[in-house]
Amino acid sequence: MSDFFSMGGYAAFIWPCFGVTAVVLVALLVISQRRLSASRRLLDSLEAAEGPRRPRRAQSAKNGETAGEAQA
Amino acid sequence: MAVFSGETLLCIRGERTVFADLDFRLESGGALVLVGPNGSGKSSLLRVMAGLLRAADGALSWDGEPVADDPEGHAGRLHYVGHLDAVKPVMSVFENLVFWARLRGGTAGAEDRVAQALATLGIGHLLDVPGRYLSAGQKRRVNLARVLAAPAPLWLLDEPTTALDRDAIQAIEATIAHHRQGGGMVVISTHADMDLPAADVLDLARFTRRPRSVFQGQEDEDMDDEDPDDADMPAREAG
Amino acid sequence: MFHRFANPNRFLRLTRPLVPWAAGLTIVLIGAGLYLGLFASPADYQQGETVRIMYVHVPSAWMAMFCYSGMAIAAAIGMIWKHPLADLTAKASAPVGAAFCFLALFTGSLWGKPMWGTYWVWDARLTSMLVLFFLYLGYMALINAFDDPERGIRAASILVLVGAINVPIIKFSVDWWNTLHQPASVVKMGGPSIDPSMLWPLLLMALGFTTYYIWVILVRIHTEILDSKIRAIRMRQVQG
Amino acid sequence: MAGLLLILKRDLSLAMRQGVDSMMVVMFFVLACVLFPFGVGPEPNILARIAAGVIWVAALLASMLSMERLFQTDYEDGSLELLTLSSLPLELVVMAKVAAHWLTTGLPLIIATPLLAILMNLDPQGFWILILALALGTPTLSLVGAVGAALILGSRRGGVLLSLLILPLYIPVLIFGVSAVDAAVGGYPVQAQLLVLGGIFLGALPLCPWAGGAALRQALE
Repeated sequence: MSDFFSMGGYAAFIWPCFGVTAVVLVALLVISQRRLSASRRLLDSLEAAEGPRRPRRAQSAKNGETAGEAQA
Repeated sequence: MAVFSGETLLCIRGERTVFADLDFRLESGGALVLVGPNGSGKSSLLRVMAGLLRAADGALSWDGEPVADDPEGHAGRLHYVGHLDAVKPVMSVFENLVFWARLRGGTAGAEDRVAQALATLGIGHLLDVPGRYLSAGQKRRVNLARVLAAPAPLWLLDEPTTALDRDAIQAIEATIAHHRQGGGMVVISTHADMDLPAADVLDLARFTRRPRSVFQGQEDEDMDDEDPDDADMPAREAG
Repeated sequence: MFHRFANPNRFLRLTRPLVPWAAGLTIVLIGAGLYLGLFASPADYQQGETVRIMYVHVPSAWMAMFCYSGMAIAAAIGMIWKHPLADLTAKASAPVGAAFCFLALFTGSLWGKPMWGTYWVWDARLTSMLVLFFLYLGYMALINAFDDPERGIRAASILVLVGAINVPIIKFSVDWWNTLHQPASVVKMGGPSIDPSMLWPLLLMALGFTTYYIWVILVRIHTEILDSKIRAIRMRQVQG
Repeated sequence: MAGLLLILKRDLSLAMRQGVDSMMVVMFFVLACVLFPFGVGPEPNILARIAAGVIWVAALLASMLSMERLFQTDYEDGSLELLTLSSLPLELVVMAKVAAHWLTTGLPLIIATPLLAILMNLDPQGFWILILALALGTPTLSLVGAVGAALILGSRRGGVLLSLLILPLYIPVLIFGVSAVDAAVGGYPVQAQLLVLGGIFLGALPLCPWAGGAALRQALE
């Protein structure tokens, strides 16, 4: 086992490579994921605050209008 | 008889729909006055008409020909006066104007045209004054003199009367009237009351839309959440 | 016009289920790649154990170039067809590409120490990678330098296209410059006669990095879409 | 074409009136080179060895420093809008401004180069090739820089951002420019390097005004 970790004497070069790669990739992922969660929370709270002012009405009528606009 | 028109214009700035479904039509000798609250898109519409800003949808046409087919030709038949006066501080009024007059109206007779334009607007005495000594109102008049110094059928004037006194406004009214008599057209946005006989008025507040994301709508639905009932909401200035 | 309003909510709905798949595949592929690379593959007869660095270095370098080409293509699509999703793809790819580029440089220099006896050699490949890293940094700096996010994306799209035209020229000139200055003996990384026992972990790692890239850009694109909606609500708030 | 010359003449006369800009660029160029003997020591052979590289790097930085202002003043006072509406293709407007920039900064740099070649103890064999390489390379620097200058209009941090954007793109010009001089000093043929420099210039000549025009258009929207 210690043979494995010493990597034929090159442990000081090989393990940092794998370690830093893992740290960078995981960090980027975690940062991205946290930004997503933060944005989702903010959006949810903003939509909740805005909700009463913007009742969703007549969905079908709006749907027709959208179709016309999208083809324009 | 030239016709300048726009159909179903849609303008999106900074992810915000400034106006939508806007139509206008302007004929030789006509004037179109843009009104509406701050940020309703008066400046944006003028910039769309000038070709500085591309409409997200809809088309402009000149005599039935789409403007988008020949943007440089369109630029050649219009004058745009924006919020900035493009006066170089180190050049004299004359040098400033002669450059634009030559660029737009050809080299021949450019000096005379400039002198005449300055006289028309009552600033002939500023001819050799460097731009940095001019007041805001004088710079504005120099900018308007630029329009006079090279003839073009379409004038797009964005609040041309700011920083101007009553006399100067009257001088501009007179030049606009003269321009229209010669078959020119004017689109003008203004806060001050200007005397423009037989002008059409376009109220931009009618075309504003509620701000919404380019990715509008809720995640669980697949449709536009445009709210027509909110069309009368004043919109924010996009800058 | 059609694209302007082509509803990315469909995109959200279609791609959200992909995220767990991308995540699962990433873990499986990288796990298998690591197992094969660290345990099940032999040491190189010339380079010894250090050859294992290749399993992160080479896929990182591939991904760094892949991301930049992807950004250039996405930027072109965004400019020509005004498709907001293409713009967001370019924007979301930049940090991932920059991270891979950094990793390629870092592992390359750690690989260089036992091979060349020094951490940095102005080898053509490493130098090109360094320039690419600067291109990434410039892109990210430009996209964040404007108050209006749309403005940043438009400017950065032009930059990435100019950069993409320049990359081959830079590559060519760096290669020329490198042969001129005769560097330390260049270690052939990989090579055509690579043993299958090394090829497999390499491929698995490369695939794992690709699914990782898909995973992260999906998360980032979803964030951008939500942020755009937040900005719209903020503007409505300002209007009162 | 007449419009292009008009803009060129106007920019040149503006540069003449303001005057200081060109002078400052040349002074920066000279100063940056003069720092090197203090940094690496005054041994003539060391200086001769690095002369071409130092002069090229300093020229590159000097050209870049002056780049930021290329469109900035016209953007701020509204002239740029009017120039895009002048019925002249925007690409030609960019071309005219680049030409004016090169005449007011690139050319003075080349004129100042002999002085630096002496100070840096450059081998006389490389002298004319250095001038020639600069004459072929600095227009490319102005062209590429113009794209960057158009991209940063209206951004929060102009100057530093500009250097980050365009310095990596300057690398090919630097490599071939220095390599030409080194080859000449070593007595090798320099044709290949000069041809590549010329080729890069010919490639940049249509591409950069086009990209710069696109950048200006989006900056004004």
